Amino acid sequence: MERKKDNPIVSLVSRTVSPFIMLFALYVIFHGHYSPGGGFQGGTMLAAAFILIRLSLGMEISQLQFKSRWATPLGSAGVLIYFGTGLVALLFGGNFLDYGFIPFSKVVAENRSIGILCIEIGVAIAVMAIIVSIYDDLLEGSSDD
Amino acid sequence: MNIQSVYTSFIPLYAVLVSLIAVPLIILSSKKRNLREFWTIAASLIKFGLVVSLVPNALLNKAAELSIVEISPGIELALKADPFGVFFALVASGLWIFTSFYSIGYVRGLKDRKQTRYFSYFAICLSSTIGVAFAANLLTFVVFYEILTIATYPLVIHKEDEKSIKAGRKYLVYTLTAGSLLIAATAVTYQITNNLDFKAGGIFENIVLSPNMAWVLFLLFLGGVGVKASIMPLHSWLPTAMAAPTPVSALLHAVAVVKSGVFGIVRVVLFVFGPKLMHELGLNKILIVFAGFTIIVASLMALKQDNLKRRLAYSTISHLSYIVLGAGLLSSAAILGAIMHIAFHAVMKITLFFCAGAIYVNLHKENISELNGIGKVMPWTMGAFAVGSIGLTGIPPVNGFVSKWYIGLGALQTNNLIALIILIISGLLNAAYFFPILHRAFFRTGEGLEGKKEASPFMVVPLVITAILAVLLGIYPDFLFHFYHLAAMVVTNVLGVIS
Amino acid sequence: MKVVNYLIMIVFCALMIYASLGLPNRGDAYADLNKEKSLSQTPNAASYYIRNAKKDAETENMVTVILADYRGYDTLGEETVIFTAGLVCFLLLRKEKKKNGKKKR
Amino acid sequence: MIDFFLGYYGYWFAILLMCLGLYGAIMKKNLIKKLIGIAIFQTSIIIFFVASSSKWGATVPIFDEKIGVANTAKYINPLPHTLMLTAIVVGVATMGVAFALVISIFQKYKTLDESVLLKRMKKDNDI
Amino acid sequence: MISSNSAALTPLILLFMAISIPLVALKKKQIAFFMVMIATSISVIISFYNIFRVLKVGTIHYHFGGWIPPIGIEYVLDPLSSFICLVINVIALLVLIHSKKIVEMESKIKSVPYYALVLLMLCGFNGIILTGDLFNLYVFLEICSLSMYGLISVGEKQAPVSAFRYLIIGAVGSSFYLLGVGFLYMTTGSLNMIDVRSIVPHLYNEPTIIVAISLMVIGFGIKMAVFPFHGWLPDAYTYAPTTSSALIAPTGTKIGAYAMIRILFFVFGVNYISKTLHITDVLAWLSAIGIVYGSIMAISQKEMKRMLAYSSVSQIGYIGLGIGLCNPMGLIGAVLHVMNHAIMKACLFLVAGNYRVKLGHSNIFKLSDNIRKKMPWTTAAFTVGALSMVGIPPTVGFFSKWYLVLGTIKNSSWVFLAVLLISSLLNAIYFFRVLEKVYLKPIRSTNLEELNIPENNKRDEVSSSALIPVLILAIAIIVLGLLNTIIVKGIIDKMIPAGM
Repeated sequence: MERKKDNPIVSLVSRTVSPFIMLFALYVIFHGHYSPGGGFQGGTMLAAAFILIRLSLGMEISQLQFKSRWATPLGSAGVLIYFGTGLVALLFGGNFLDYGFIPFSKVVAENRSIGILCIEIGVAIAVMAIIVSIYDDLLEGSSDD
Repeated sequence: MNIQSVYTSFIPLYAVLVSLIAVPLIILSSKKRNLREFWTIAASLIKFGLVVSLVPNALLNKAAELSIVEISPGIELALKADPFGVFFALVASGLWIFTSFYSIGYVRGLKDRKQTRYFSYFAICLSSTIGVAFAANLLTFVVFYEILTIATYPLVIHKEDEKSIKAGRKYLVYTLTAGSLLIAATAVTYQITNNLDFKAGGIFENIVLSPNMAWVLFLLFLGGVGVKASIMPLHSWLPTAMAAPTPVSALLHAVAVVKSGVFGIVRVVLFVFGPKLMHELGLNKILIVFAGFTIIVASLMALKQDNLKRRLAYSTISHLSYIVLGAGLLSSAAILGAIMHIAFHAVMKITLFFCAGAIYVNLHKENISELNGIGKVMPWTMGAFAVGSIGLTGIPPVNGFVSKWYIGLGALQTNNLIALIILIISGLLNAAYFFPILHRAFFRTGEGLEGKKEASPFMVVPLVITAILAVLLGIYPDFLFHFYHLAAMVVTNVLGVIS
Repeated sequence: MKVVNYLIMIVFCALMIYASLGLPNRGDAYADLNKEKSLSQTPNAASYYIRNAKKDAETENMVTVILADYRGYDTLGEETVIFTAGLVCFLLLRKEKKKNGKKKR
Repeated sequence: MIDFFLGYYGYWFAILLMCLGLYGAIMKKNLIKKLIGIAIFQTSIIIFFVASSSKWGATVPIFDEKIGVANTAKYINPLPHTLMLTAIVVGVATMGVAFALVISIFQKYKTLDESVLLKRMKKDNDI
Repeated sequence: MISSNSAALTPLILLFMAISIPLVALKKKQIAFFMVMIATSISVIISFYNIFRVLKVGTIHYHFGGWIPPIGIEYVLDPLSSFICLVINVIALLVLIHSKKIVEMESKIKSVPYYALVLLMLCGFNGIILTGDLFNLYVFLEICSLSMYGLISVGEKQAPVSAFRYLIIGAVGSSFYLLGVGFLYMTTGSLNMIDVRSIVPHLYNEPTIIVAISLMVIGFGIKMAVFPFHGWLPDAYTYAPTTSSALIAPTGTKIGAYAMIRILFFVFGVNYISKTLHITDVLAWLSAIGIVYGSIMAISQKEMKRMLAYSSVSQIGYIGLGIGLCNPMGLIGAVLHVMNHAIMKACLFLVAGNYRVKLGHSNIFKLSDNIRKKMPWTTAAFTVGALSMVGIPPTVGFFSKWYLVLGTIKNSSWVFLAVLLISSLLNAIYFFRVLEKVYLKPIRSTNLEELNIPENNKRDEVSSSALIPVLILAIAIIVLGLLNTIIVKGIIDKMIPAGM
């Protein structure tokens, strides 16, 4: 079945909705400390926003928004943020992932809180990028023959 | 039981290693055949010298001992040159010299290919044989025994034709099965005794062993070492292995493989179970029954073989069982005769195989029916053949008589008349399958022998020497290798009486 | 073969239901896994989390704290899992750029 | 009786789902259906865990000033939720890999039916 | 700092390199291989350091995030885990050195994600080995399983299918394990192994515990490919690319064996498992069947890699039997055989790979004696490996067989003894079949390859990077065989669990 590239309603709606999805995703990520939510959920939503654009507007246009070539490196960058947080803790003399040792502030508990935030950001980036890249790869593999 | 003193010495290890060291040299000099064969000869001579240097101490009942590395908690890869080991090592290394000279002549005479592989595996075989001889405990024995199995395989399939490959497969099936049984038996022994060191009088000497367990264990051991010793139900790989070239058959039958089998049996009987236990549980009955059966049946089967080497193979089977019979009789004289028969039968049988090989290389004849009148063509060879066959029949003055005499004496000591009768019958049978050959060779006139001469000196000299050796040992059993003394020493250690 | 599979399934189901009877009553706030201390008097993780999450990390959401701090290593491993999945798709399906270029031309 | 049922129906529900998933994974010949079975199986395990974390009359595991942490029975058990967050992501990753494999199988064999697939594989092996 | 964190470093370094490969090696693909080399060699060094530290100071616990278990996750570094960790890393290093040329030669493999996945798989292995937390074990199990599916699926044409089959079975297996963890957690309320070990004795007669154990055993049985669950193994090993099969065959199944030992003996306790539940007896019987079955199937194969795969099935049976015997000798035999079989299988699979590189195939019936003339060293290594598989002293194969035989006799279970001895004969059959092909000139040249292959007997050995690891492994087979007592006395004796 050939899909209609230029369906104005679909493109309009998806283009309008996707920023709000991203916004809500960011809220979910950063509000994860106080309410259900966190990196995974937010990252998945971000990925959903990107995939919505990919679905509705097709590959070529969505490349302008987010190049699938950069997906995997971005994913590893996200994991590296996580890993790096743990590593910094280790370099400051604690055990691996012991955020209490990272000198963000005086109070250990706050260090932990901020450390958790870094973690969530890393997780969000990684999940977002990798889900998008999986989507792109599946599409690329299944498209032509 | 007189005390056996022990001293540490590296000589046993060197004796094992020298031919292993020769292997890379042989391979490296594979292009220059003279150099290659020089290495073989040198290794054999050095090995023999090392073994001989152990004899005086062994005669004083001092055993050179050396533990190399611990290969399992509590068990070490250890070598120990006790009189029995030295005895066997003497036989093997001494006859290797003749074999290597002879095989030079043989492979050159046949323009054989893959001679490098041939000589190198020969060397490996001999090292593992010496290892078997000097093994100080059962696990070491097993290790060298298995290496010997594998190292012999390329020699058996040396010709690489249909027949020899089939023979090789059969050989592997039999020997590897035996190896597994031996491993099992060793493990059971270790589980029971926590100690595997050979001990004159037996590992089980001071250990109570339930009779059923003992029987099962003994049968396991018998299956393990009995295949190489080719006791009758387990013998059939040996005639098939005749596909191998003649020096290999000589090695198989006279020197290394089957002899390490019987050596193993005697080790098991005297040094693992011990005469006392054997006698109490009547385990030696099994040995006597199997051995007697084998002696008679193998001789009968030898009668109807036309191929010379096959006939010799069957005679080997029956003569190996002489040794087993002697060990089974468990009397001092019988054990003495058995141990001496290891050496004497080796000397005689190697002579016969050399003769067969010489005939094959020279006249390309393998079947007895073709041997008419070759006594005139190859007088030396057939003379030696005559000596060998007379000896195996057990007629003085050749050495076969001596060992047979002692075994018979042992049979009388335990007044086991059946064994005696078996000996006599087999003697007649020996005569029945050897003398027709001599008759054909000397008293009939063959055709197509014009212009044929004696085989190359490389082959004739060794077999003549071995024949002379057989006679000398027959006249004076202690002749320059103290075979008699060593055997007597073993008997003394085991039974504590001088025969 | 099919019958065997069906049998496997039925046996599995029966086994599970039998085993589930040994589980604590669902919603029982005082089952072993919600106790203060375990049967061998070691501290019980769940209760510890509930008590100390706020105190330890200045964060209300206990799940977040456990996820990112107490059991943060699990989360790192899980990141790695999804990263692995991405790499597998990359390895299996993504085409080399040169080939694409050729196709475009 | 009724509270016995109330106490266990959650587990039984999850277990029935498990058997359904296992049925799909083992019996179905179509690869995609197999994957659906696997997915159902993993999801049922997630439900199983989460069901175990509930406590009657407890609230979500988010610190609340009014309740305080004096009585842990007031919050449901947060640990299974955390574990299941991980398990969900693992399931997603497995699905991603599985679909990548399915796509590459389809590229090579042009079928997703196992019996046909086995026939074509056998042809390849014979060559 | 290194010393205080060394327990956790091996997986972390592998993970770090793995996630930084896609970043660094975007432009230059060659970097990937060198990063892999760096990562694996560092991990080997660290695992050596770890094992010596463990032997000096005893068991080491490492708490992630500084939380004391059962609150947090811990790594436990005891003789067992450090030993297996060392073995896995060393084998991986050798195989990866061998992979230098091979991966590029292998058809259209993208080296960057491939090497990243290799490192992730090793990271998963190390994590499984070191972790002391049941759920963490599940996570790392998934890491290494997923990367294994990927590594297998880029092989020949049939590879994705076999990988998919493996995925279905493997996913079911790991879900079973997760389910078992769930049952265990719901009854004990803890996830830490040591903690559970202390709690479980209070609950020994609970049905949930029994079900949890059986679920976990099934899960690891699938990962370990013990007899009824071995279906995925032969295809996966056969169609995978050379490096993958040479990497997964020695290490992958051993992880299952290790986890089995860990769960059965160190979480639930020896006596409960063996005396009360008799799960070990079941395991032993299944393994015995698997030993014979694998050997017989291996005899009937004509593709060398497939033959090796089936022989893996039987060799894993050895390990399972050693575990199932449930006595010290059996366990020594099992753990020693984990090492020995890893070495032997790595050697043999690499040899098969070298044959494929030079001849384009590894079909036993197409081999002939000019291979020996072409690549003598590879063939010599194959001979050593084969003899070791048969169990000829003084190779390593003999000694693991020796300890297993001692174990069977200690339990006076004669059936298993017979199985062990018979299986070594069956091994002899299918390995000597190959050796005859390789060493003897063909009796009658029925196979057409003989006719259209010109007799080019000139030396044509594989490149040194592909040859040296094979030779190292072949030498190790003999040397470790002679020195096995050092390992057994020094390390393995210390890992016998209490009550055995």
